[in-house]
Amino acid sequence: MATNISSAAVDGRADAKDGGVALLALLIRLRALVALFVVFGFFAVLAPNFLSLGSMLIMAKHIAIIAVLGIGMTYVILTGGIDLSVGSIAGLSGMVAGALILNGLTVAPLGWVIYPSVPLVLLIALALGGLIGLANGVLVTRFGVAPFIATLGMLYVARGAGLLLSNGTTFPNLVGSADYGNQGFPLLGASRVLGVPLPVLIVVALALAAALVAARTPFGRHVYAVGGNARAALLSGVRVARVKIAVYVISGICAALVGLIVASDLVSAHPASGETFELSAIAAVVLGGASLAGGRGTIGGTIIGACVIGTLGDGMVMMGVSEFWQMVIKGTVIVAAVVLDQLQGRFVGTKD
Amino acid sequence: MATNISSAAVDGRADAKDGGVALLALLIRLRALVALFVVFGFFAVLAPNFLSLGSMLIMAKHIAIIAVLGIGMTYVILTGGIDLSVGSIAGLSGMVAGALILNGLTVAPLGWVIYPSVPLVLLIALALGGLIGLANGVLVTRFGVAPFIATLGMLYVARGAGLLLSNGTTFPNLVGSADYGNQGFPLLGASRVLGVPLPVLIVVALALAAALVAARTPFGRHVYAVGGNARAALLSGVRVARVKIAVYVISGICAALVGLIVASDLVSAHPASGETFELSAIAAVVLGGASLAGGRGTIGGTIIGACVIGTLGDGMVMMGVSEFWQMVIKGTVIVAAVVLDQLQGRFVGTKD
Amino acid sequence: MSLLSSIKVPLRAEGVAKSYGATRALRGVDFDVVAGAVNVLIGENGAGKSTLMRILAGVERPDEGRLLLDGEAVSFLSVRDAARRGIGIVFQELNLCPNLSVTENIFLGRSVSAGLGIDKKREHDRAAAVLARLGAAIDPDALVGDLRIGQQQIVEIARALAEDARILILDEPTSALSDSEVATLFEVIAELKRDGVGIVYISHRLEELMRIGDFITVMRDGALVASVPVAEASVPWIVEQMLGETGGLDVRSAANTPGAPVLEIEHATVRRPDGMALVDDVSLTLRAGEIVAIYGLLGAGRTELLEHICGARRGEGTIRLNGERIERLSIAARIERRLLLVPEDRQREGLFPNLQVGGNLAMSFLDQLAPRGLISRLSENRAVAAMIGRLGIKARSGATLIGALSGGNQQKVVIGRCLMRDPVAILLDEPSRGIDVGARAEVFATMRTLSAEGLAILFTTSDLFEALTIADRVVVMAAGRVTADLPADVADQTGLVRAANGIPLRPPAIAAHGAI
Amino acid sequence: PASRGPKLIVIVTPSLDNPFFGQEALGAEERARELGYQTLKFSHGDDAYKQSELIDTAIARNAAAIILDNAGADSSVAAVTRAKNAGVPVFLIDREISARGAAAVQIVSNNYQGATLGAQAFAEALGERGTYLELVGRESDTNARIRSRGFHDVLDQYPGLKMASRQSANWDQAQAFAVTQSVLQAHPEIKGVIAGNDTMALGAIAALESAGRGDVTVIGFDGSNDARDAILAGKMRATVLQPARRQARYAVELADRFLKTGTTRQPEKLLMDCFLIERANAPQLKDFALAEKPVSIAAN
Ligand SMILES: Nc1ncnc2c1ncn2[C@@H]1O[C@H](COP(=O)(O)OP(=O)(O)OP(=O)(O)O)[C@@H](O)[C@H]1O
Ligand SMILES: Nc1ncnc2c1ncn2[C@@H]1O[C@H](COP(=O)(O)OP(=O)(O)OP(=O)(O)O)[C@@H](O)[C@H]1O
Ligand SMILES: [Mg+2]
Ligand SMILES: [Mg+2]
Repeated sequence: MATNISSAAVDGRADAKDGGVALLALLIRLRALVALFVVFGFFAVLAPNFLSLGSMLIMAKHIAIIAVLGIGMTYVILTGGIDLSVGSIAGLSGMVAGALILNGLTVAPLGWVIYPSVPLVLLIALALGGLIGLANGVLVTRFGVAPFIATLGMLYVARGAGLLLSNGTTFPNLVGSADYGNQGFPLLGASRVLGVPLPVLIVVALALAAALVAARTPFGRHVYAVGGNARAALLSGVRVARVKIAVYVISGICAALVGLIVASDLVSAHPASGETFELSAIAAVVLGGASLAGGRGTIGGTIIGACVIGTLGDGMVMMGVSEFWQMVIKGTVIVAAVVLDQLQGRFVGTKD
Repeated sequence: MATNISSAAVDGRADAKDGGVALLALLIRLRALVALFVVFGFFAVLAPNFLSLGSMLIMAKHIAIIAVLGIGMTYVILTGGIDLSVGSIAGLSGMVAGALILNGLTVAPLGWVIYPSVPLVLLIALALGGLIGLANGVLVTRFGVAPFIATLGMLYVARGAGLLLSNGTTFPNLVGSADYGNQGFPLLGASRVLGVPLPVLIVVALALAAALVAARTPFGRHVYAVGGNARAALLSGVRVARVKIAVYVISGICAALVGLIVASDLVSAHPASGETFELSAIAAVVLGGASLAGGRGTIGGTIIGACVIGTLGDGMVMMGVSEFWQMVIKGTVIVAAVVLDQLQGRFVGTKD
Repeated sequence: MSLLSSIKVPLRAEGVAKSYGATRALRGVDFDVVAGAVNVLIGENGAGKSTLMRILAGVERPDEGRLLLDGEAVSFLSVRDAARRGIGIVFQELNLCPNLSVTENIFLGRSVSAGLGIDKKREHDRAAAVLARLGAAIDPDALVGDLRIGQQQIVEIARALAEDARILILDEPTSALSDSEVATLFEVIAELKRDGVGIVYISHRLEELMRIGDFITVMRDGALVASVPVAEASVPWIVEQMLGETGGLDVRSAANTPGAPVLEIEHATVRRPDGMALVDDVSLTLRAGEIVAIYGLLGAGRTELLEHICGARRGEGTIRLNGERIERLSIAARIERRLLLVPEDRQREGLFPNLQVGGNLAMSFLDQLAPRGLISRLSENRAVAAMIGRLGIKARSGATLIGALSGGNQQKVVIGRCLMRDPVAILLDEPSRGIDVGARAEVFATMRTLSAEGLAILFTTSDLFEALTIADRVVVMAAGRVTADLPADVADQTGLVRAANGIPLRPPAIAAHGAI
Repeated sequence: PASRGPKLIVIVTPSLDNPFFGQEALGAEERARELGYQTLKFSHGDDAYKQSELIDTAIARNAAAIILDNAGADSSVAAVTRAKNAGVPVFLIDREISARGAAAVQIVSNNYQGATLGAQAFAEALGERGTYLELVGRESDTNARIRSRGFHDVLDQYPGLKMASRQSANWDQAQAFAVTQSVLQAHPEIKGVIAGNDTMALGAIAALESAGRGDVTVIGFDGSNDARDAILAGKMRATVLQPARRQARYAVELADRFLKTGTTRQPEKLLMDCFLIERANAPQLKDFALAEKPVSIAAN
């Protein structure tokens, strides 16, 4: 606990009038941005066509995936939790959407099959994500299971469920059919508004809303309080269990959204999709300056973290870096960014 | 912090003179054992040939792998850390052994190639595991990187390094050659002493030593103290940083040992081997009653946890449970065991 | 005291300065630790006492100045280093491992070894001996996490004693101890003195200091303002040195006429899971404008009672707030009805280390600040600034880090958080723990003002004097039961002490109040 | 050890969530049941150690035979040998191992030959010139490398063909989608994508479609139903069929013969050639088998 007091100040929500603190906050924010600029500049010079509009838009879409997961994960990590199940939830949500579009819903006693419209399909999949998040939250709060374990278990369960849904096969060609009135699923990933891909717009809106909620609402403040000192939060009238449950629900919904975007992009749903997404999401949150101990971090930071990871991945692919080196570099960058964060904290010196 | 106080009593190190505490300790120990008996009994009835000697020995070998990883992981988790890199370290250690046996060591300036003998190969691979653990430990202590992140980065780096070592290919047929005097590597996994596989004997010896160190030496006590309250430990003169570094080194060496056993078993080294080992190891530790918050857990518990996971995995395979259901069941068992632990803790009631 | 010529100063700080960021915690302090004497250090919250001690004990290194051990300049690398040279310390905040046993905590970092392993038997026996010396009935095998704060504090002291230190620093060792435990501790201190141990003793309890001190050093704002033999000091003098003016506690002038019952507790019982009652059938009425003190010894069940009233601990019986039954409501719902608790342990239960002073203050008040869903920064800043002013919290602004405040000011922040909510009834668990006389006077003055405005206040204290001067009514608890409940002006000290030891006191006044 | 009831055949394949291996497992299971065996299906996820554990378990369960699509030519030898020594014959399908005499039979898809077929079609479709992207499977898998080698042994002979990028997408559709998108940006001049399996090819197709690039030739490998549909829809040029189902069924038949007569009456190594599936023959493709066409088997 003692160790995260210091830089905690700079959680960016800082209404810091205080000169020193504001500067510090700025510096730490800059750290993530500087990392982004370095990575970005590097590829701008070395990767062909990196700076073209098309490539920016594509990258934005890849970043959007990580960012959406990261937004949900930020809330969870702010409360001092972690959500390892997001990748599996994403996979399952895509599978559910696929099953609904291809096979519809069977109303058991009558044997009728109903084909829900695409908006309804999306809603069902998102609700399912929220439900799994709810299960995570209940395990963590009511049953006192450590978040790592609860969501690790859910990682297996959700993945297994996704596989069982199709007996392991892919749901292909999710274009829907005019007969059933369930066309349009591919639009989620593919459509553009004013030339900007829809997923990018979604993530921008989501990020703004999430940042506002975190910084300016009682709920947001409660999230920070729970991460800072859960017992004190409880005694201050924060409904700690509800807050914790809520963050897992949010994370589950974000993960489900990602699953839908991925399935829509591919126009098919594969049960193994989303594996290791959790690692990218956690990495983005941590690169964005959050502390895994809880109580410190911002949505803005996470977005920058997602940008670093997304840019790094795409840039290396565009440069043609071998997979093996990609792994080594990714690992190094994650650690290096956090080391920098720590060193900077120590240098500025509120640390003991 | 407050939450892990209670059942901490039952960390098994308890020289509990107190009747109540002793009974409680017994009960909680029994919980893990009961789970084991249930799982075991279940498969004994339902899985054909489950009780044959051959099947027991094979299961013991599978359990040994999880147990060795679990022993190192227990120390790490006792200090409140986590080691996600063990799978990658295992993979890398096998690859290094493979490279040494097949290609030897090239002494750069002279172009000589030296083929180390098998014991030396093993030593080098174990030392490398220890070194990677050292790097983890230094990142965690000197650079203040959260264990999750430090070892996550190492997961990528070590995996990438393993792949780079052979450019992604397998090192085949590691029988060594009489010319080079480096025969005998397969014996590590395959030989038997009095009918018991060597890896099983190794794990028994290792577990006894590790349990003794944890319970009866100053170092062991320091490990518990660091996990219980690192600041208090520091102020009591415990060299917290050294203790933390030591546990990651131990974990790295255990992981490397596993990598060697696996490579020896397969008589070849595959760069992708060991993936997701970390999850099994963590699950074993947690099933054994350890708290991820640190300060609570025992080697004995971990061994039982490893038995549960190993038995469950092998039993389901022998019963022919579909792989998809295996996932769901595995996830459920992990969570259920921890829920039980929590409920029991609440029932026995030192909890608030 | 012997003659000045025979004074031995084994440890001396010279011109020690230390800054945390912009905060200058110490500004060139000289401090002598006299052997075979109790060197008392006193000063307001945030005066720099603990900082100086941390430097003496090797936890931190000074920015300027030096330490002289037996006349030789030294620089301690770590606590361990300082301990090796005979300097022991009991920190202000508890530093124990909750998952280890009492014995293990006492010998943490310096195990008694037998071969490669630990000699558990010898450790156990030595721990038992030290605990016995402190007169504590604590099982050496008990888990520290299962002990009450007071018992934990005794374990801390036992740990320092077990070390055979030449110099023993005690930073507010008695803040959670009962009077009898304090008395035992003082006997031990006297023994140590006879053995030539130099003791540094920090406390906010002035009477205590006058009783055991040999030399008194007063600090203010990181500087030393006076250092004299105790014979030359008096309580008013010390207070004047500390604050620059007199600011003690004056006895309450006139009792308010209590209003309507606000909080009515009937047959409250809180049990441990094994069925033992921690709070045993307590009935209590708290009226508007009334201040009630719950006095008792350690382990009397006061904390549990307050936690039960505020909803943090389940129990039996009924609780009414302004006539409404609230015993089934959550903490949050009770806070919405403006019943709040200031917990005993501010570090563990009170503060958000990741938030600034403002964030800490506003936590229970957020709904009011966000009438339309979004928190209004303007109203928040205004409310925070007002509360900082009202309680005299020493923070530059609401944006100051909470960790940069001294213990006493942190305590005020926790109290301020409750006051922000404009409570009808407030429960304070040991509100004066670890705060200086000035701050204590401010806190109690605030309590009086609030009660005059109609607020009902229930607070616990282990200080009889405090109970009698502040409260309108004193309730005494022993072993979970109420053993006395009477107006402060009719209470006599001996009777209360007897009640605290479990001998019921039933003056006619109780019937008059009709509380039981 | 004699066991009551029907004998057990254990079928071990790399994964059950890839249609190719799924059909393989199904084919073997179906045939084994027809022949009166009990079956168990497992997957090793290309993890040699998991495979080794599964084989141990099969031995412990007194399996009569093991049908195995192995996890690596080198790293599977020990486990297969162990099974053999324990009296459980192993019948390899799809992939070979690097030792002779351990398995009862190795019915191997001629991945190299298949890759050259695909590469040939690819070169022709591109008119022997242009730049292309190669999507490689998991680089640590033997098959990923064999296929890549087959591709290059053909493609590298054409001076007009230039590889713009070679990236691994780990056999995964979503990764192939993202990688293709990125590479398209770096190398918009790309005229073709040649992929190590159908799943990655389909990911590439999705990326090409979203970029509005209908002009890019895509070649896959495996011959899945999804690939067939893509070929019929004109999105994919061709794929290479490995007769997964047929192969698996044949392996079970040989196992049956071996168990009854003590010999398979076949050489150990049987190479099964792959077929090119293009628009013309795509309609006949179903579940990794071409209707009304005999499967040619060549002894090696
Ligand atoms: N780790 C720290 N970081 C920043 N400021 C600190 C730190 N520790 C102490 N300070 C500041 O140094 C000053 C002296 O604090 P110190 O704890 O020594 O006071 P104290 O005299 O012990 O007060 P109290 O009686 O409340 O315990 C205070 O202004 C405090 O805010
Ligand atoms: N964790 C625990 N396990 C066992 N007994 C406990 C525990 N905590 C408290 N008790 C017992 O409960 C009773 C009440 O303790 P409590 O700490 O509430 O007293 P208190 O009056 O609040 O004392 P304090 O002055 O320390 O606040 C005591 O008899 C104590 O021994
Ligand atoms: Mg202090
Ligand atoms: Mg109390």
